[in-house]
Amino acid sequence: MKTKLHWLATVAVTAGLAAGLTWGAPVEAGKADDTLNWSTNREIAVVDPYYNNTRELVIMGHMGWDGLVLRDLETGEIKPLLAKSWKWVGDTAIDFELRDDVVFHDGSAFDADDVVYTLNHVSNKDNAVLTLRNVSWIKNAEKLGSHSVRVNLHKPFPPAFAYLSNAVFILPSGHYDNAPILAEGKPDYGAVKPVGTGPYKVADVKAGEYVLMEKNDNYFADSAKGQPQIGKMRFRTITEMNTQIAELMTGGLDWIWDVPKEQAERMDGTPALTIENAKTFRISYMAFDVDGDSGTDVFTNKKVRQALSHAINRESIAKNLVGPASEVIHSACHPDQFGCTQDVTKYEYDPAKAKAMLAEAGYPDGFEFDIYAYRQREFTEAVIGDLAKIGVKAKLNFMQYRALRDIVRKGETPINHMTWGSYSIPDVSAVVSHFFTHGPEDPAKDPKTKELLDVADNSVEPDTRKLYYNQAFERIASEAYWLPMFTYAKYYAFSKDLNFKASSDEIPRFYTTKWN
Amino acid sequence: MSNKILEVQDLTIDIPTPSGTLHAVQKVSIHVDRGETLCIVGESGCGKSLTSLAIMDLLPKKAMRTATRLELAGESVFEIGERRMSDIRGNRMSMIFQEPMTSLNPAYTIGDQLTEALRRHRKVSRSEARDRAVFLLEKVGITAAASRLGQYPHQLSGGLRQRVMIAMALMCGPDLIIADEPTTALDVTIQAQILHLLAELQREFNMGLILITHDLGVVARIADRVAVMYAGQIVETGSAAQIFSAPAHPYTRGLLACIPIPGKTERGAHLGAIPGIVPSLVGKMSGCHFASRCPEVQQNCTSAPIPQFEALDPGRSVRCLQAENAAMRSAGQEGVA
Amino acid sequence: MIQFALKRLGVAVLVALTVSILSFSMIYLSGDPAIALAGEGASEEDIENVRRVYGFERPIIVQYGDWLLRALQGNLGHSNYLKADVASVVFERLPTTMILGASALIFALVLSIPLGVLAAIRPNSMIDRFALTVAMIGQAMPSFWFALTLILWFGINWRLLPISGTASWQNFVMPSIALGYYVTPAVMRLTRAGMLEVLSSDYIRTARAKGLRPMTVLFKHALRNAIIPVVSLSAVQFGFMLGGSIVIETIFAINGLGFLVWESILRADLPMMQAIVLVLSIIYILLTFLADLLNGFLDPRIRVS
Amino acid sequence: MTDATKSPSVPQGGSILSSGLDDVLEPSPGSLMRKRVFGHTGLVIGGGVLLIIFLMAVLAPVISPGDPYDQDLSRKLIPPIWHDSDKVTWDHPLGTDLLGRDYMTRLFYGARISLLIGFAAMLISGVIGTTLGVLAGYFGGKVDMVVNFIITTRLSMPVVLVALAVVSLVGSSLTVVIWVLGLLIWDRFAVVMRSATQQVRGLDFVAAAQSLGCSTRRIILSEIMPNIANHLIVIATIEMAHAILLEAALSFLGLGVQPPDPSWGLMIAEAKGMIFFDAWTITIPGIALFALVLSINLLGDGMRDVTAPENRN
Repeated sequence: MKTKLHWLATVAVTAGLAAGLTWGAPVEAGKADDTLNWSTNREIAVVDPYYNNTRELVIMGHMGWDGLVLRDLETGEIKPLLAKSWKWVGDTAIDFELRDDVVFHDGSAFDADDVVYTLNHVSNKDNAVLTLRNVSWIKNAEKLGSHSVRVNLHKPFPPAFAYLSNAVFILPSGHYDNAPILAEGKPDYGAVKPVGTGPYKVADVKAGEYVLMEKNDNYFADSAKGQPQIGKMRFRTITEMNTQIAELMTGGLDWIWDVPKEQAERMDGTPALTIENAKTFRISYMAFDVDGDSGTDVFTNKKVRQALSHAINRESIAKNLVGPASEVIHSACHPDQFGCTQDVTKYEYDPAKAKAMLAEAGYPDGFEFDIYAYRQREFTEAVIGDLAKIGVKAKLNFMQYRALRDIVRKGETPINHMTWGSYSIPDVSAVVSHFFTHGPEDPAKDPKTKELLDVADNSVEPDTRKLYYNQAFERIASEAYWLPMFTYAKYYAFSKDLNFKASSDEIPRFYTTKWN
Repeated sequence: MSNKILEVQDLTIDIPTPSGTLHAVQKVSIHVDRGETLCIVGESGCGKSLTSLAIMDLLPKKAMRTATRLELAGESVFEIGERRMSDIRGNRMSMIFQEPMTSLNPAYTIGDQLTEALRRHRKVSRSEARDRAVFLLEKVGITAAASRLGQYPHQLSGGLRQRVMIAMALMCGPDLIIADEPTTALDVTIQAQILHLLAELQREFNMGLILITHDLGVVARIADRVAVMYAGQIVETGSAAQIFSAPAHPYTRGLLACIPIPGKTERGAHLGAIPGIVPSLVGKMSGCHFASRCPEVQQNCTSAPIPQFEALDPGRSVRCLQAENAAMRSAGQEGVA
Repeated sequence: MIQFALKRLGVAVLVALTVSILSFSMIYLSGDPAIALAGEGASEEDIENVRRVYGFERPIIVQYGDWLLRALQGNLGHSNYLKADVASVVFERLPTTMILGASALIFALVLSIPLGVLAAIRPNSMIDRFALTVAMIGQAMPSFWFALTLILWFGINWRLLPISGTASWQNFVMPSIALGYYVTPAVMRLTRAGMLEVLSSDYIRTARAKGLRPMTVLFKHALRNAIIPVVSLSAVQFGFMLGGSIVIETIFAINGLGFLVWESILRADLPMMQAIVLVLSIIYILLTFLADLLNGFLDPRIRVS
Repeated sequence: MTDATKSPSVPQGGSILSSGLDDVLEPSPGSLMRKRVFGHTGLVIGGGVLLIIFLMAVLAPVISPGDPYDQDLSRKLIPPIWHDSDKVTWDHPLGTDLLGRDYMTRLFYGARISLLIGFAAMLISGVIGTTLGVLAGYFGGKVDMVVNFIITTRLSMPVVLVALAVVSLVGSSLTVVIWVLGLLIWDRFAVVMRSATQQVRGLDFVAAAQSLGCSTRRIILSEIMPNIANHLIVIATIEMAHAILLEAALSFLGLGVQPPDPSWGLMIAEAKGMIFFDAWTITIPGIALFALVLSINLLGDGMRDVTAPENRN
């Protein structure tokens, strides 16, 4: 036995030494190594802007690829990027003149064939890009010359440039042709080695663990994105927020976000860190089961919905739990979106009034119901606490997004407390038209609202759209189909070495980031 | 006397228990000569096994051992330290236990377990040790001894295992063997063989043998001398002949009445029993331990500690006031006559 | 022997099959996998498209049969989420999991066996009490709390060890301790109980009567017999640590199988989940089989029967 | 042979002591049991702490300074009174949580839920595991094979994983958590009860009952069960502690008991974010949970020692 223990110890020591030798390479970190380490909780395996629909890939998409145009974050103005200029041809076609001085990471030159190939590939439903709505408005693309293309639309689509600047990245022609074929006979587009024209190129990917990007030294000179500054950017998946914070505090990471308010506030004193609270496009809302599908019919009563709306102290939740950049909203849209208005019926916090209305509606002693949520449990807990004060007992069902969305779509939730990010699209159609045009998540299926939205959605005339959207928002507010709660604010925490500016669309532009 | 292999004087074992000190063995004195067989008899719990473990220094830790003398072949081995003691154990004295089924380690071969003591105590090579093991296995009557070395205990019967245990005890050629009820767990037919074997080997190697047993039949057959223990004390010692022909202690007489001794008990005779239970040995004891069950108990039996009375015959002693009185009386009568 | 192995294999196959049916139906009973795959906030159109492309509209039985048929041909399929061959992902992550599991087990054994032995040699002594305390703390402290406490001291305050990832062997120190510590109490108690029992056995008395040195008695005669149940327990625990270390893998950002299967369940990545569940159950059965073999080596009585 | 020389009970292969001492030390059952129970430090401490926690749970409405659900975001995260901070107040001796709820009150109410989870999950798993184990052990053969298969299948799926999967997908509530844990942790019951039953089944009195023509039901309930009860108690305490800890792990991953009901596991999990900054938020419920699990384990160990004298050391 004694010898066996010795043997074990020897093996352990040898294994340790061997491991030390092979894994001994220290991870580059921080300014000294010219490597920006950033992290989120999501696993990234596919580095492709179309076959991965995570926000991380939108961020990396802007780093590795370029769209035809770029939206200026300050002014909202659309600027040229891969396209030098463009013009509408009628309501359903746009002609683009392309740059002729751009090369892909693999050295091939960029021209009209690449745009035509990319747009025709992604708009074809059979190729199953993950977020179809980003591209489904494109009918096809035609080559007009070596550096000019025409993009045809199915029908007039006002936010076309919002999508073109944010979600339509150009790949080299024939990019997916050599995609490996799966056993099922389908090509695996996600497995193709990423190539783009962007300021950073993908250097190394370990599925689910990290993505390493390196500066593209041949990035075209006068790009609206500017020139890349930092040598390397390493994305790592760290699921646990405490671990992210620990790594940030010890220099293993340079940048994290989504830090809960309390932790962010307490980190604020740390000398090496910058803490920033920034607006996002995500809103929090509660949807009432207006048509009574869930089996609880209390919320078919408008008075009850309004009473609950008065009972919840949204201001307090926004300020105490979310962050200073969060604001209470009153209509079903984000204030920064085109067409959004706060000039609708408002439900100020007034528990006494709420209680009175509840009594009026026939529930002087309150009632019980199930509330469903999936994100930031403490926010929903606060709602439950507020409701308890007017005698309404809400039982929380906290679920994974997938499971919850399924039952929300089936209409089985008396109240669901959800969030919506509008795909960072600065147009109200990305939120209100999604929820109130009789889709499965429409809580009311009100014909009047749909009518108004249909007009707004199909017009290209900004004033017409605004007018009809505003009417729709007023109807949603006065009928209290939804209780819009507040805009999310995100805490960013990053190294003092980093010159970083947060943007409200929740897409950190790392390609503009420099070391201080 | 150089012939004395073992001499123990006033061996006392105290064991602390939650309810008081247990006086498990009290002032036991025994000695064994070379070539002599001493049988310690007594019922279970009388302290005879503890006595043997005390001699081997194998008592559990909380048991406290004291003695005025504990000598092996004239050399005092009393409190010489665990390390030195382990040089003696298995070497100059060895022990055979009651349970052959469980006394061998199931994980190792017979050969391994036989040779390890020899290789521990003597500078011998592996093959020498092996040869000795084969020699002894044959000695204890195991056939195909060489092939047995590779076998595991569970592959052997109880009788064979006890033979292996005996061979194991003999490996280093000890001066003294202590056998603690070596046949109790065996079939009756095998018991006789094993005892016979022990006696034979003892003669052949001229060792001292302490045989602990509660089987008086066994005693009658192989004992040279006998020590009868009761409740932690030796109540009577003497040669086998003396004990069997003229038991002096009422307890010894009771024991003998319980058991048919070949050639001594007449056919059809009534077998007796000793009524009552063994007294608790916890706390302070006074008087004769057997008093509560003794048919001849007198008033003075319970008042004071009973000393060993040695004047009966040479080499004989008894711990009983009545026996002493009787002896006095008979001595007096002889004097008168 | 061969018959024994074949029988074990049969059980393994049956268990794996049962587990795969259970997990497959569980995912289906719990909501639409298309929603998970389409991602948060996906539109109706996206979800429909995903459902069509991935064939989720077919009956469950057909989908399962389809999967099983291909699995039997050695094709574990393609991850819906990671867009990679399932088998290659599993085998890429298996070493990480194995290293973590093995180092955690080694830590647990190195800590608990000596403590258990010492505690058994001197019951109710200081060392026994110490061992008991170690075991009790291991038993009573939620593992995530313990893990975060390790990070706080070794990672942040003292900066002795890297906090997350798998970049170097130092990265495995804290997770191994956090994971292994949880196993320590069981192993220690079993070692202690086994040693106590063995030390009071007749053959130990025999060994001592032979004059063997205390160390020989302890290690050669006692530990070998006391360790037998520990071997079985270690095998089972090792199996658990491979798949059940989700919490530890999450905290230390270690991309192992446990974390992957958990994420796959959340993402309804059926082929991936099925493959891992399959691999885990086979590994578990292999481990118990190995433990039986090792026990047969340690205890000749088992070997013969 | 007669009484005098027949040894009453020489234990087979017992300890060194047992060959000579045990029959001398025969205990008188009643007083000795009392002495053992109160002389066993672990048992007394474990039982005592558990009793305190139990009383805390039962008397929560009486002894709590406030209402466990009464939130006020303006008084969130007040530290406990021993902290050097101007926010501390005797209104909240243990401070307040993230939503401004009184921590002491939640701790008292949390005891109810943690105890309930542990006890109920233990009960469910105990019934399942004991039934399977006893059936397998008693009948052997095919029944044993089937039960063994079920046990192996169950063991080849990691508990935490399955619990997480189920809870995350069907939604978590107190009832779901209890059932899921109960349906998952029966394996130890089954394994131990199986081997214990096998042992008892081989004993003479079972054979005697069988030969008397007792029904199987009767034999299992009145001959076998009483003899494996002490194993049952020990496993029950282990699994109770196990269930409480598993609930904490589920809570860590956001899938334990649902707020606003406080369980200690949930309180620890909710506070985990503050571990680097306000460690007391995790330490207070952590120590409570620690004490609970520890006391259950001590109690189990103690009961094993007391009910099975051969395990004393």
